[in-house]
Amino acid sequence: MFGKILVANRGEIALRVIRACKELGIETVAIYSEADQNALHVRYADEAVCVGPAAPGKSYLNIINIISTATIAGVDAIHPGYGFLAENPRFVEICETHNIKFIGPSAQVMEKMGDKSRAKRIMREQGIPVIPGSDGPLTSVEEAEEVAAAIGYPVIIKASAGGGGRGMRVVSSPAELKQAVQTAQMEAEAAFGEPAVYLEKYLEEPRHIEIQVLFDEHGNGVYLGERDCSLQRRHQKILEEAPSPRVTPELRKALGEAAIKGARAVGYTNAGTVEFLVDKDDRFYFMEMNTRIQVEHPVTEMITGIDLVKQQILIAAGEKLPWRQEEITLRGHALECRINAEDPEKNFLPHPGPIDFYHAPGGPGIRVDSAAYSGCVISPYYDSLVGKLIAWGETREEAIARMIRALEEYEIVGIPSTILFHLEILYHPDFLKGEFTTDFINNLLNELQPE
Amino acid sequence: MFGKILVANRGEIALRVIRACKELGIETVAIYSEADQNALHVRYADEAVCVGPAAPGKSYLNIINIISTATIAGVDAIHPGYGFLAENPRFVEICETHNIKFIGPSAQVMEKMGDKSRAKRIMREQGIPVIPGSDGPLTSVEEAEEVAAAIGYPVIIKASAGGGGRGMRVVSSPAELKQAVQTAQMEAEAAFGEPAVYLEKYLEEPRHIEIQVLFDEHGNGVYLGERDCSLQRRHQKILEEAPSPRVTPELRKALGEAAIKGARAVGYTNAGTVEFLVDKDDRFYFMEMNTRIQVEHPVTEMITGIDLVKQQILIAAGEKLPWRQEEITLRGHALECRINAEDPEKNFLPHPGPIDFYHAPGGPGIRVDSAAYSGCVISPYYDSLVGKLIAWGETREEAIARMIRALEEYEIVGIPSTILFHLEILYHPDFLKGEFTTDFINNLLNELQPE
Amino acid sequence: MNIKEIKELMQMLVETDITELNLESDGTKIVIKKGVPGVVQPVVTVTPTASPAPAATGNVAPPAPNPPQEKGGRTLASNQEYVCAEIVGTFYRAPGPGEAPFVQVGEMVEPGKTLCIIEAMKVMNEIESPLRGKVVEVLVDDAEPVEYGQPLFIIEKI
Amino acid sequence: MNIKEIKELMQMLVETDITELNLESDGTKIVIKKGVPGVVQPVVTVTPTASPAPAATGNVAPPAPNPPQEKGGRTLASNQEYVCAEIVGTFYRAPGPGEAPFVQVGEMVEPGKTLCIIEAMKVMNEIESPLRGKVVEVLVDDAEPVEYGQPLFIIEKI
Repeated sequence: MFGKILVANRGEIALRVIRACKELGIETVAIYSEADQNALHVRYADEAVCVGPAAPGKSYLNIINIISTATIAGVDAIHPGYGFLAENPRFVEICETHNIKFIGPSAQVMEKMGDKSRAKRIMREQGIPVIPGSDGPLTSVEEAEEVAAAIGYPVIIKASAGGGGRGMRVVSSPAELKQAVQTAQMEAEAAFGEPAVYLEKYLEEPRHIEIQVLFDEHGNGVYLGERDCSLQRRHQKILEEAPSPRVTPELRKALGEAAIKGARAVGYTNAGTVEFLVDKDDRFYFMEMNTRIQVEHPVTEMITGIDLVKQQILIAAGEKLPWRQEEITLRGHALECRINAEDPEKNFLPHPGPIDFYHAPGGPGIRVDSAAYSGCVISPYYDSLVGKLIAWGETREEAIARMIRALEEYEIVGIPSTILFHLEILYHPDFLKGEFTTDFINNLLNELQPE
Repeated sequence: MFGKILVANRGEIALRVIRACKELGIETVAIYSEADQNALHVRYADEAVCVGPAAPGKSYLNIINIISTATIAGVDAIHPGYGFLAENPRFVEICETHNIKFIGPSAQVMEKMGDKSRAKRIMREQGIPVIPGSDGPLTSVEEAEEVAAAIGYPVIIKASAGGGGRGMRVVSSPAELKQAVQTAQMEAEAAFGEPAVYLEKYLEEPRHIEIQVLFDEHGNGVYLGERDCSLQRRHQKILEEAPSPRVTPELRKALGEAAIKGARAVGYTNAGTVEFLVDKDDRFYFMEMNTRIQVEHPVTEMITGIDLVKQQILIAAGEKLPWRQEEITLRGHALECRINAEDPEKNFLPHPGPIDFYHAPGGPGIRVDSAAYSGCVISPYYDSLVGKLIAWGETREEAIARMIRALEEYEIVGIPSTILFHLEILYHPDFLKGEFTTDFINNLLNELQPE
Repeated sequence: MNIKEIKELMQMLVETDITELNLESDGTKIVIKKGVPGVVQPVVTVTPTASPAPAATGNVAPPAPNPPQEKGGRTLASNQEYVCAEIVGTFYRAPGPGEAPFVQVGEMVEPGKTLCIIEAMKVMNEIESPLRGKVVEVLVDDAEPVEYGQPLFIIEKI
Repeated sequence: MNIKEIKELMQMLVETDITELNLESDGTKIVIKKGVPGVVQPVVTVTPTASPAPAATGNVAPPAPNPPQEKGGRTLASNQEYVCAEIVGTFYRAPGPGEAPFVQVGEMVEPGKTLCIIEAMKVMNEIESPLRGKVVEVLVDDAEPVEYGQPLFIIEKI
């Protein structure tokens, strides 16, 4: 087992990893930027080292300073969290060179899955349905036009290197295509330093269903049910749940087995998420695989009882998975609301600033993953996530009722937040019925528009 | 179902009941004393009515003002929480007279079980082992001497009306007996307005194991496993867990069935707890039955997934229990630490005062039931409970590790608390091994004594 | 100390940032305080109302703590006093429906004079005036519920 | 004490930062308070250390927030400047073991003069003086790790 781990992240996920390490008896080294010297991850780690100024490129993405910190502190492993360096195969290679275990898959596997077009090819070879589209990155606008004509509009343009909604454009007619490709390329270049984009069929009214998998380094893999992440605004997830109210046991099994098969095909290790789109008729299509822990992992933890971050660490340390697939059981229902420092009245404009008073909800079935506290400052340099509010219930109805009362208890004074917007979602009859697709949030925003 | 419930309590348990009501869509009326006008239970309830000055006798025990509030507000039911009026049969009768449903057993059942000597007689008639002792309250010191001589020393004197450690005295030789009886009577009179005391055999190295039961009003009853409450200081519980590390499935079944049999014998309804002492050889003895929700109920909720307070309300509303005994399953392990505003360095002297800064822990497996917040004041008029920290884990080891890291995160600035004392318990090798009895805390305090 | 001197002192409070002056005469006891009153700590203050359900209009704003409710809501003149409810119940100004109120505004009352009835648990509790004075204001409407400590009347000492 | 004297006392409060004055006369009891009353926010401040494990001696006290660590820990004279680490790594005063340090305390340095080496990922990074001046103090011991922004030298501008 590892003696000391460097946590190459900040905010709630850094705290999450530090908590897992403490519970496993592993020492932790936090890194932080000059903007984060009062952050909780700095306070809760055993050691903390400043690795650069506020700008992420010079601190949380500063590979030299991070590796230097890791070697000087004498850590055995690095946990990357999500974002920043979590899906950077070069960073994984450098860790390997320095005899530091990267907690995640190998650089090689990450590279294969990180290239979205290549990942789709691999899945198709395994017989897993993928959404029809261009075979890899587009080489020209003409190619885009041909492919789009062949599969039919609407289509969607996506960044090959990307994720999180950046570099994405939906195109509903040939006339818009050229400009959409060019804009997406520009966005992709700005966001990921890599202009490559690809094109695929845009499914209407789909659900975004993802399967959590765990693979140890001895060839054993399990899936831990699905998460429904259909509630997205501009391709950013805002409310996730597990299990999905529309996934049957049969569909769950089919999705889970497809996810295991695809991941096994590349020799996947550690925690990963296979994302699918599911259409009205329960047909599913592989979308992409995320080779890291995800923001929404707690909903899976709540219904399986399994601590995913601890499992990541145990797997990286060479442990075998302690259960077979049939021993994984789901209990109850869980929801996660992402509470962001954004102003829903101003088109969700991020609103950094000091939190004058902070009080998190508690009581039965409520979990809060947050690095906020009374007097902390939400920094403009990083994402606007203030906290994740997670509610568990014996039934979906109970989980929703608990989430509502917890949102009403949550006190964040000083900056606007998405708390009341989440209540709008939770009170919506279609949400209560479990009848929603990835269009839900857009439709809700239109409904809420003042006359 | 009820439309509106009055919560006849304060602090974390009032909040707990309000949360349950909100999740069931039931309106709530809080009552509060003048000392509690800034309390969270007042803030979170739909309505709140001041019922008297700070002194509990004039506010939270003021039956006239409480019933008057209930009738004016038009509530259907009253939830008493624990303490205050929770085990007062007269209050239950008055509720019944006013057509307000008391959420708990009937006045008649409460009266039977509230009289500890009578309760023991009932259990003995059912063939449930009870600790040998006086047959009902002692009528004279001479009777005490005779009984003690017959059953052998050490013996313990207990208040008939009591609970919570008040009016209790352990006597190890005949010479101490007379004074012990008299002191216990005085304490009992002061604490409960009722000097009656009884005497029983004092078991050495026992475990305090209690069984949670639920009975609906249609004759159905289930037990929800046990809680180990052996960790007590002066008969006050401070750290509870479920399941008990030393209860085997066989013993659990035997205890559970005895609890159900005893409760059924008196026609018990609603939630209740049957307390047993278990000796070194797994022999068990009925001690008493508590006819209310208990402080430590969350550990049972964490391992069963069942919301006990909601079940209390549903049962009082006439619903049937939704499960049979074989459908109750236990998952994982849970601990609860009572965080009190007491100074462990000064013999656990209660230390009321303002909390300048408060920050509760979060993350996986952690639940906090507390009515504290930054800037609140722990009042000298009421008990010193600041919050209950509850940790769940797949295994006992994981639950302990989580509790330790959560205690280390818990920030209560301005008053002393028992947080670090709990860490002393959790790091103790005997606790880790699960080898402890009701003597554990006393022994630990002796170990910690500075030379 | 005469009325003119008191007025001078009051004027000083008005003109300066002094916020409090107590004073006893012959034993000579003085308390003078300065500073912004109540600018202390982010305290969660409370009003007995529920969190608002989200409006369907997209009116989205973070819940903010509310200012504290003051007893009676205002400052009385030094010769005035509140008579407050000592029990929770329903306030009645008259001994029965259609009957004349126990007291009227402007009326002089003696200690022990019944001012109103508070009904609690079907019992009619007569509330008596604790002092001699003039009824300046009745603060609760007939048949309204009152909570413990709620001001019912303002009486001006004579 | 007459009204004039009281007014004089009040005037003192107005003109000074005294915020409270209590006073009793013959038993002579005085309380005088100064300073902004209660305007303090409870901020969690942070030092990069772990929560202490409980001592086995029963040393039981609540964890309290620590005061913030200031960069460099003190205020420099206006003609002095810190040279800080721009990268994380190991600080070396000399080009190699047993060799003379790049600079000594008291030495004059020109902009561009190498002050030390910081080793990061096996690369030796020479850190140069950004200004002309005298080395007043070396703040890090040889072969110690340094973090980003950590002060290494104090240079006095000439």
